Amino acid sequence: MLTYLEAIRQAMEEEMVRDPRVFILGEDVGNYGGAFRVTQGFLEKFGPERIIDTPISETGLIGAAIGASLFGMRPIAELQFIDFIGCGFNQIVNYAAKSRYRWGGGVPIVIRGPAGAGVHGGPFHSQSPESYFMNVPGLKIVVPATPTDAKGLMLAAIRDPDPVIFLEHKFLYRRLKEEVPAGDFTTPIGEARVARAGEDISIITYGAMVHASIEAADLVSAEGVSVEVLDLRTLLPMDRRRILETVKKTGRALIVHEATKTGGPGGEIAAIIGEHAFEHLDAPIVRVAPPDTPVPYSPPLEEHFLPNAAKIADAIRALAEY
Amino acid sequence: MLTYLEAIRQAMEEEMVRDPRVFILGEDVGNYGGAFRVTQGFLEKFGPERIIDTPISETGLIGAAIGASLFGMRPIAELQFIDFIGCGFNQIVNYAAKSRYRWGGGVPIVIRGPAGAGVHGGPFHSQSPESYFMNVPGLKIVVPATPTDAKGLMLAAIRDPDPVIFLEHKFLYRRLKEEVPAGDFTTPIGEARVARAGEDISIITYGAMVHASIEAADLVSAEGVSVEVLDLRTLLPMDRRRILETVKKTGRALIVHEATKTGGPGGEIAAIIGEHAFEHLDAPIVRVAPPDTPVPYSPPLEEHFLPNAAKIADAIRALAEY
Amino acid sequence: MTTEKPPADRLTRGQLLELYYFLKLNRGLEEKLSNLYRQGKVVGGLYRSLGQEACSIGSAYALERGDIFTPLIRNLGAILVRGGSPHDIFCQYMAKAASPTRGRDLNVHFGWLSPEGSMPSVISMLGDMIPILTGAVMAERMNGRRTVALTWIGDGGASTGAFHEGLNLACVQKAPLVLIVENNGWAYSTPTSRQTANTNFVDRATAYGCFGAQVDGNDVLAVYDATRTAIQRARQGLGPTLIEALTMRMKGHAEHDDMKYVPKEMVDKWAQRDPIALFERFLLGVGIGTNLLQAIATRVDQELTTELASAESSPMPADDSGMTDVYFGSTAEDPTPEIVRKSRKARGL
Amino acid sequence: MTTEKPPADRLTRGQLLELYYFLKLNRGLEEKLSNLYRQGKVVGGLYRSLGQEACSIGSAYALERGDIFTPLIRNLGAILVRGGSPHDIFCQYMAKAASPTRGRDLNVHFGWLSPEGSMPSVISMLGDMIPILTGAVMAERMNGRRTVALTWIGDGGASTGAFHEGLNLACVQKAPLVLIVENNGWAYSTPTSRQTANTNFVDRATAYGCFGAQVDGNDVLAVYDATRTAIQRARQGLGPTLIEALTMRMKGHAEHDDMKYVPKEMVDKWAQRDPIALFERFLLGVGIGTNLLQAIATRVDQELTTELASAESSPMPADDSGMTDVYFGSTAEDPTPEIVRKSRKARGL
Ligand SMILES: Cc1ncc(C[n+]2csc(CCOP(=O)(O)OP(=O)(O)O)c2C)c(N)n1
Ligand SMILES: Cc1ncc(C[n+]2csc(CCOP(=O)(O)OP(=O)(O)O)c2C)c(N)n1
Ligand SMILES: [Mg+2]
Ligand SMILES: [Mg+2]
Repeated sequence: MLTYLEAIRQAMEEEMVRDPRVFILGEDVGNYGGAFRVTQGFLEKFGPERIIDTPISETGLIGAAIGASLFGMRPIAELQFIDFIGCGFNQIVNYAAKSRYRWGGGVPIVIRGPAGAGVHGGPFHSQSPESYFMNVPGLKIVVPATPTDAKGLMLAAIRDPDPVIFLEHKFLYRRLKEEVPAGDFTTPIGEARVARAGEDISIITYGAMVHASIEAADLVSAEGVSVEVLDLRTLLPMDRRRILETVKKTGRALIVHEATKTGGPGGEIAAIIGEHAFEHLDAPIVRVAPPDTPVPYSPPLEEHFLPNAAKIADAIRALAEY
Repeated sequence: MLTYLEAIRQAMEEEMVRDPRVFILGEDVGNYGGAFRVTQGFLEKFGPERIIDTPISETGLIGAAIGASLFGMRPIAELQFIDFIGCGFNQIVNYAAKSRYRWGGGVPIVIRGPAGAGVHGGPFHSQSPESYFMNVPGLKIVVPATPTDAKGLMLAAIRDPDPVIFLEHKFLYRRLKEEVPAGDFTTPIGEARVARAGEDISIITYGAMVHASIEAADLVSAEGVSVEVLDLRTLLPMDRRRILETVKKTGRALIVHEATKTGGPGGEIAAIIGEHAFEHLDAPIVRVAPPDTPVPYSPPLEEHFLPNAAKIADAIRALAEY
Repeated sequence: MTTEKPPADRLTRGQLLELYYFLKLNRGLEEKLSNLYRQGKVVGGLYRSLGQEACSIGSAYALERGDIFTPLIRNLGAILVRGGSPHDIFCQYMAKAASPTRGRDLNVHFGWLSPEGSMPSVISMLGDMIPILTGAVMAERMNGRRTVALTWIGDGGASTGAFHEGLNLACVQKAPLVLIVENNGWAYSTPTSRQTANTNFVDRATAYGCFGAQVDGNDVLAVYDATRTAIQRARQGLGPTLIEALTMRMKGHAEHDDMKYVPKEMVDKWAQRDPIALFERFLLGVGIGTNLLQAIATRVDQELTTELASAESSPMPADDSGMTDVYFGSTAEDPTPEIVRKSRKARGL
Repeated sequence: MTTEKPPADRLTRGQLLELYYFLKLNRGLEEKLSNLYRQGKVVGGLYRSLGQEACSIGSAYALERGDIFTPLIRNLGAILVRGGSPHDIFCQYMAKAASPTRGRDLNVHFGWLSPEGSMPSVISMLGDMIPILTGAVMAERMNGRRTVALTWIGDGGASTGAFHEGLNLACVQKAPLVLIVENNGWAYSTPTSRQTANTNFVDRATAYGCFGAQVDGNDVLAVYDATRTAIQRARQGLGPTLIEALTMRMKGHAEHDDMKYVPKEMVDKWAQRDPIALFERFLLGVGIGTNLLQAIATRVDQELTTELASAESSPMPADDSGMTDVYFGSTAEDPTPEIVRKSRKARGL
C-alpha cells in the first residue's frame, strides 16, 4: 500500500537507480527532502550531485534543467509549490516547449510540484495552473488522480522525450493509499481511463475531482442514475478518442474541474464534444467548476469555492432529468 | 482617417493630456518612441517623468506599474513585443490579478504590446498570448480589431479600475485605416460587436481574424449564405449574452482565432454555446484556428499556419451544408 | 511633511521604551500564535521571527508619516510598529471574518493604503515587492511627495530575478527605496552558502550603484540607525540603500520544521545574542529600571490576551462571502450550471 | 581531451591569420546581408555587429573541442569560428528550406549538438541562455566531461532576472561558465546609463562571487586572452568568470534603425577604433604583409559570393513542411474541421 506521495517518491527513486541520467533539482529537495518530503532520503542515497538544492530561482532552476536535458540528462525540476511556476514561466513556454520544433533540441524534463486546493493554503499555495499551459504546443500536462497512476505517469514522464508538467495534487498526497504495482511500469501519457463505468451520463474530469466525481456517482446510483467517470490523466495531449467514446455512449457530458470555470480546461473538452459528438448529445454540455475568484484561504470560503460530491450530484441529477 | 496604430497613439496621447495620472513605461518608449513608434513624440510632449525608458526588465517594469497604480496613478506598461509577457508573468497573474480580491488594493494598469502573426516575425515575435490569461480571475483582456475600437477600448482600458491586458495586432497597425471619432469616447470593455450582420451562420472571432472572417463572409454571400460576424473585442470578461444571441438566431456557430487550436479561447466560447445554446444548435460547433505548433517564420509556413478567408469560407460552406 | 527621526543616541527615553515595547509585543504575539498553533487553531502554517525581531522593529521605527513599507513573513514586528493590531494578525492566522482580508488570504498577507502611511500587501512570491515598491515611490515622487519605501528580502529571496530587476530599476531611477537584506543564514533548509557564492550581500550595493551598509541585525539601535540614514538619503533624492542585516532564524522555517539541518553550535552561538536580551542590557545600562521593563512586559501580555480573546471569539466568514471584488464593484457569478438552477427552480427550491 | 589554446602572444602566424579571416568573414557576411536586406530579400530584420566583431571572434576562438556556446544576435562571428557556415546564415535570413531550422526560426536562432562542440539555440528572451548553459555544463560535469560553456549578454540584457538567476546559480554551482557582458553603450535606443546605475559591469563579478575581467572589446587579442584565461579557470573547476567587453554598436539596433539617438561624437570616437583596422595594424606590425591580408579578403569575398549564390537559388520551404516535431516523432494534426474534411470527401476532393 502506497500513498499518492509515496508512489511519486518510489517512481523517482526507482528510476534514479535504473537511469543515471535522472537527477532532481529544486529548492530544499536535498537537505530537507522537499517541503512535502517527496524526496526524503534522496540526498543520502544519491548524493548532492544528483539531488541539487538550488537558490530560490525558478527561472534559474528550470533553465538549468532545460540545459542539462539538451546534454543527455533527464532532469526533474521540483517547484516547492506549483504556484511558483509563474516565476519560471518564460523558460517553459518559450524555451522548453518550442525547442525541438525550432532547431531539433529535444527537452526531456519533468517539472513537478504540489498543486491544487483543499488544504487552506490561500491564493498562493492552492492554484491549479494547468490552463496557463493548455495553449502551448510542445508541452505535456499530466494530472494523476491515484497512487498507481502517479507512479506510472511519473515513470512515463521521466522517460518522455518532451517536456512534461507534472501536477501533483497536494490534497491527495497523504489521503489516498492503494496497492501500487511494484517495480517498473508506465502509464501512457495521453490516455484517459474509465475510473467508473456507467451508462447514462459521462463525467470528464481529472486530479482530485475524480474522487469527488466518483463519490457523486455513487450518491446518485441509488437514485437509478448510472454515471461513467472518465479520468483524463493527461490534459495535453488530450485523449479525444476516449472523451468521445464515453459521450457518444451516454449522450450527456458533465465536465468537472478544480481550475476556475472561465477559461479552464473544460472549455477545450466542451469544444471537442461540441464538434465531434454533436449528433450524439441529448443535453447541454455542463461544467462544474469553482467560481472565477482566487482560491480563498478560510475553510468556509474554500469549501464554498471548491466543487464537491454534492454539487456534482446536483448537476448529474439535472442532466439526468433533462 | 487614422490607422489602427495611430488610433492607439491618439487615445493614449489625449488621455495623458486629460489625466495627469496616466504615464507610460517600457523599453525604448521614450528615446525611440517604441519599437513600433506607437509613442512617437511622447517624450518631447510629456517629458521623461511620464514617458519612462526602463531597463530590459519585464518583471521590474510591470511590477513598477502595479506599485504606481496602487498609489493613484494610471500606468501603461508597454511590452516591446507581447511575447515578452512571459518574463513578467508572475507579477500579472499573482499580484495584479489578485490584489483587489485579497486586500482591496485595486490595480488599474494597462499592459499593452504588439501581438499576433502575419509579419514573418517567427516564434518569438508573433505570439497570441491570450490563453495564458483566460483562466486568471481579475484580469481583463482586450483585443481590438478596428482603429475605432482600438481608440475606444484603449480609453476604456486606461480608465478601467482593474488590470487590462491590451493586445494590439501588429499586422493591423498600419494596414487598417478608417474614420475614427475625434476626442473622448470609450468602447465598453466586455461588449462584443456585430461586425457584419447575417442570418445563417455565426462567426465568433476577434482581432485580425475579424477581417479574414468578414472577407470569408463576403465570399460566400454570393453563394447565398448569410453570415453574421461577431467581434468579441474583449475576451475577459466575455460577452456571453451577445454570443448566445447570435448563435440562437443562426443555430450554427463557427469560432475563428489566431491562437493555436488546442486550449485556445475557442474552448471557452464553445463551452458557453454548448451549455447555453444547446437547444438552438443545428450543427456541430466548429473551430478554425492554426495547428498546434509554434508560429513558424518562413512565409509559406506562416501562411499555411494562419487561418485566412479561404479556410474560413470552407468551414462556412461545410456548416451551411450540414 | 514629517518630523525627522533622531539618531539612535538621541532617542528619548520614551522612544527607547517604545522600541522595547514593540520588541516584546512582536515576540509575545508570536508566542501566543505558537500556542494557538499547538492547539490547532491556526489555519495553515506559522512562521516565526524569533531572534530576528530587531531587524523589523528597528527599521520600521525609522519610517515617518506617509512612508510605505511591505513586510515579508518574518517582518510581523514592522506591522506592529506601523500601527497594525495584534487582533488583525490573530484573525488573519485564524482565518476569521474580521481579518483584514476577510479570510481570503493568510498571515501577514494583508495591507492598507492611507495618507498616514501605507502597507501594500505582500504576496508569496519572493522578490516581487521590490519592483512594486519602486513603482509606488516613483508615483509618489511624480505627485510631488517625498515618500520613502522600505521592504525586506531574505538571503534566499535575494536569488530571485524580481530582486534583481527591482533593485536595478530602483537604482537607475534613484527611487527612494530602502531594501534590507535580512541575512539569517538560512532559506528554509538551504544555507546561505548554497544560495550564493558571495554571502556578503552588501557587496551587491556596488554592483547596482546604490548605497550599502552592513549592520548587526540583532542590535535594534544599529538597525534603526542604518535605516534612518538610508531613509534620509532616499528622501533627499540620493537613491536606494541596500542594508544587509546579519541575524539568525532561531526557529524552523515554520512551526512544523524542527530545523535538524542547523548545526547546534550555530544555534547556541546566536542564542547568546538574543536581540531582546541585548537591548534589555542596553536599557539597564542607560539607567532604565527592571521594574519599568517588567511593566511593559505585563502591559504587552495584557493587551495580547485581550486582543486574542476578542479574535478567538469572532466568527469565521460566511461561506458565500468570498465572491466579491474580483473586479471593482462586482460579484463573481455563481458557477452553478444553468440546468441545475432551472431544475431547482422547477422543484421550488 | 583538448589541446589548450596558447596565450595571445604565442599564437602562431597561422592562428593570427585565422582570426583575421574570421573577422573579415564576419563583416563581409553582414555586408552581404545588408545588401540582401536592401534588395528586400531578408525576411524580417537584420541585426549587425559592425564594430563589435572582435567580441565574438576573439572569445569563440578560445573555445576548445567539445565546448558549448550560444551566440546572441550580435555574435554571428562566433558561429563562424565554431564551424557554422555563411550558407546556413544566408538561408536563415532568407527563410529558406535549406536553413538549419527549415525556415521555422530566423537569423541566428538555430543550433546543433555534437561531441565536437555544441551550440544550443538561443531564443529572443534575453538572459535565458545563462541558466540554460549553466545546466548544460552541470550535465557535462556529471558525465565526467570538463566542457566549458561560453555565452554573451548585452548591457541591456544584463538587466533581466534570468541574467541574475542564471549567473548566481552558475557561481554557487561553480559551473564552468564564461559570460561576456558585451557593453556596447546601447540597448536599442536606451543608453547604458539608463539601464543601470553602475555601468561598470565587471563590478558584478564581486557581487556574485566569481572572477571578473574588463577588456577592450575592440582588441581581438585582448578578448581572446581574457576568454582563454576564463576558460582555463572554468575547466579547472574554479567557477565562472564575468568578462566585461567594452565596445560600441556602430549601426542601429537593426537595419531599420538610423540611430539618430546616438551622439555623433560617440560614433566618431569609436570609428577610430574599428576592431578590424586595429588588428590589421597589429598584423602589419608583426611583419605580416598587406598582400597576405588582401589575399584573405579576396578569399572571404569569393567564399561568400559562392555561398550566397547557392543560398539564393535554394527554394523556400514547402508550405505544409512546418507541422512536424512539436513532439518527438509526431506530426501536428491538421486543424481543418471535421465537417470540412467530410464535405470535401463527399465532393470527391
Ligand atoms: C519565488 C518563490 N519561490 C519559492 C518560494 C517558497 N519559499 C517560501 S519562503 C522560502 C525560503 C525563504 O528564505 P529567505 O528568503 O532566506 O527568508 P527567511 O525564510 O530566511 O526569512 C521559500 C523557498 C517563494 N515564496 N517564492
Ligand atoms: C526579455 C526581453 N525583453 C525585451 C527584448 C527586446 N529586445 C531585443 S534586443 C533589445 C536590446 C538589447 O540590448 P543589449 O542587451 O544591450 O544588446 P545589444 O542589442 O546592444 O547587442 C531588446 C530590448 C528581448 N529580446 N528580451
Ligand atoms: Mg533567510
Ligand atoms: Mg547593448
